[in-house]
Amino acid sequence: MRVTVRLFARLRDLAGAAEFAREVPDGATIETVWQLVAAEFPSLVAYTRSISAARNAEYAKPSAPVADGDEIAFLPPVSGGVDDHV
Amino acid sequence: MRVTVRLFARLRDLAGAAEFAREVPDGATIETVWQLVAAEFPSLVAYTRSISAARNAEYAKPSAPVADGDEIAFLPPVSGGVDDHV
Amino acid sequence: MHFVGLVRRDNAGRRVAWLEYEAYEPLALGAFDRIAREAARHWPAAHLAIHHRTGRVELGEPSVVIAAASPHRAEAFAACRFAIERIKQIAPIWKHEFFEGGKVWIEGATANPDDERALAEAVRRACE
Amino acid sequence: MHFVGLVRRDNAGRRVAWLEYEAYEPLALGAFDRIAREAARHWPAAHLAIHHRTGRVELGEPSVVIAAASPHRAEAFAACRFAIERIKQIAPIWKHEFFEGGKVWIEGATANPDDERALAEAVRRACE
Repeated sequence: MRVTVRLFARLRDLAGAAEFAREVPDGATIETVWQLVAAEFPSLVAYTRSISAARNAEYAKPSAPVADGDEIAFLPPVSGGVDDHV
Repeated sequence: MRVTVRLFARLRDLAGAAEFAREVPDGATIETVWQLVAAEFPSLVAYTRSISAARNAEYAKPSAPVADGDEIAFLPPVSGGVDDHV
Repeated sequence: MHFVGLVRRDNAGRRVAWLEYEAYEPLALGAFDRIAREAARHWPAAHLAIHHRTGRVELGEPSVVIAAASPHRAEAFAACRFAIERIKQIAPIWKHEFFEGGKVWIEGATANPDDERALAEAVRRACE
Repeated sequence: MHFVGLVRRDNAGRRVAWLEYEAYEPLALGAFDRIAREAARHWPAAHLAIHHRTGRVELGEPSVVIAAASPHRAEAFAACRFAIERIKQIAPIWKHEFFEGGKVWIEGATANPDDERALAEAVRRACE
């Protein structure tokens, strides 16, 4: 099956790609997709423990299954809001 | 000596006067002035324990001396700001 | 950040028609300065601006506005909350409530800027 | 009440030139809804509105605005403070800082809306 992968912020800069489609095996989970992406873009490996993921624009756990046509997003640690001086 | 007395909010309504000049004895304090005012307007007596006072637009204690020409204000309990539901 | 206090329709079971605020203006402005200085002792980076309406204020209109600016959000929140608590304690401003069938002066705290317990309570509510 | 976060000139010893915020927009809007629902569980009378800029934001401009309305000021303050803490925890928004001589992505928390400890910390900071 085929999913759309989206990368944000520094993940996108490191990979040099914001969005691309990839073939993933049946039974794949979010984690499977990440492993495929990290294998293709080794500079992302360091983020394995700090990313969040979303499936079709909802937060999803690594163990969540993915389906054909899903949009799977990987998110580096977030920094919205105001400066973190306190 | 002569001072100007000012009354606010419900004190003014009860006395029916916002501002008036009165003769007070030498050595008078804020408290002396209040006693004269309360004697003149007995409906104010109930406020004796809950008023605040100011001398020339600065908060002043009952024991503060007053001088000729002073503006002495008596203030019922305040209620500015927002409603006190919390 | 800003705090805006709006006039409410319901108070103590009465349906409010409008309010009239009265102030002893020079003393009120002095009290606002005092509150800003007190806040600066606790939250030195925070700057406060305080404005209070006088005269008739309609339902839903703002009666009081406080602006607090600080590089650190915790200080802005604390200084702003402190200011509204302290205004209620020591600002010589009185609310005359007009409701269906009558009117009443709302009386809260006896203003005493030297009351250390009241000051401490305002600091506590400000959530340092 | 309103909280407005402004872009600061100084951050971590760097002189900031401007910021660029990037968001995963549908997920960010979902996170704002979630934050409002979480706040409603703790402070039912408070209503929240949250807005965050994306793209380039200049020094001194607002990056985030939160409005909290409540009949009780304590709830408005708490819900507003909760919202800013929670935005920093779970909103999929990233700050790209451009400074003299370079640029850097600011990375804070790993977003995990199910992290109960983070949620509890945001509630604690909100000063009930």
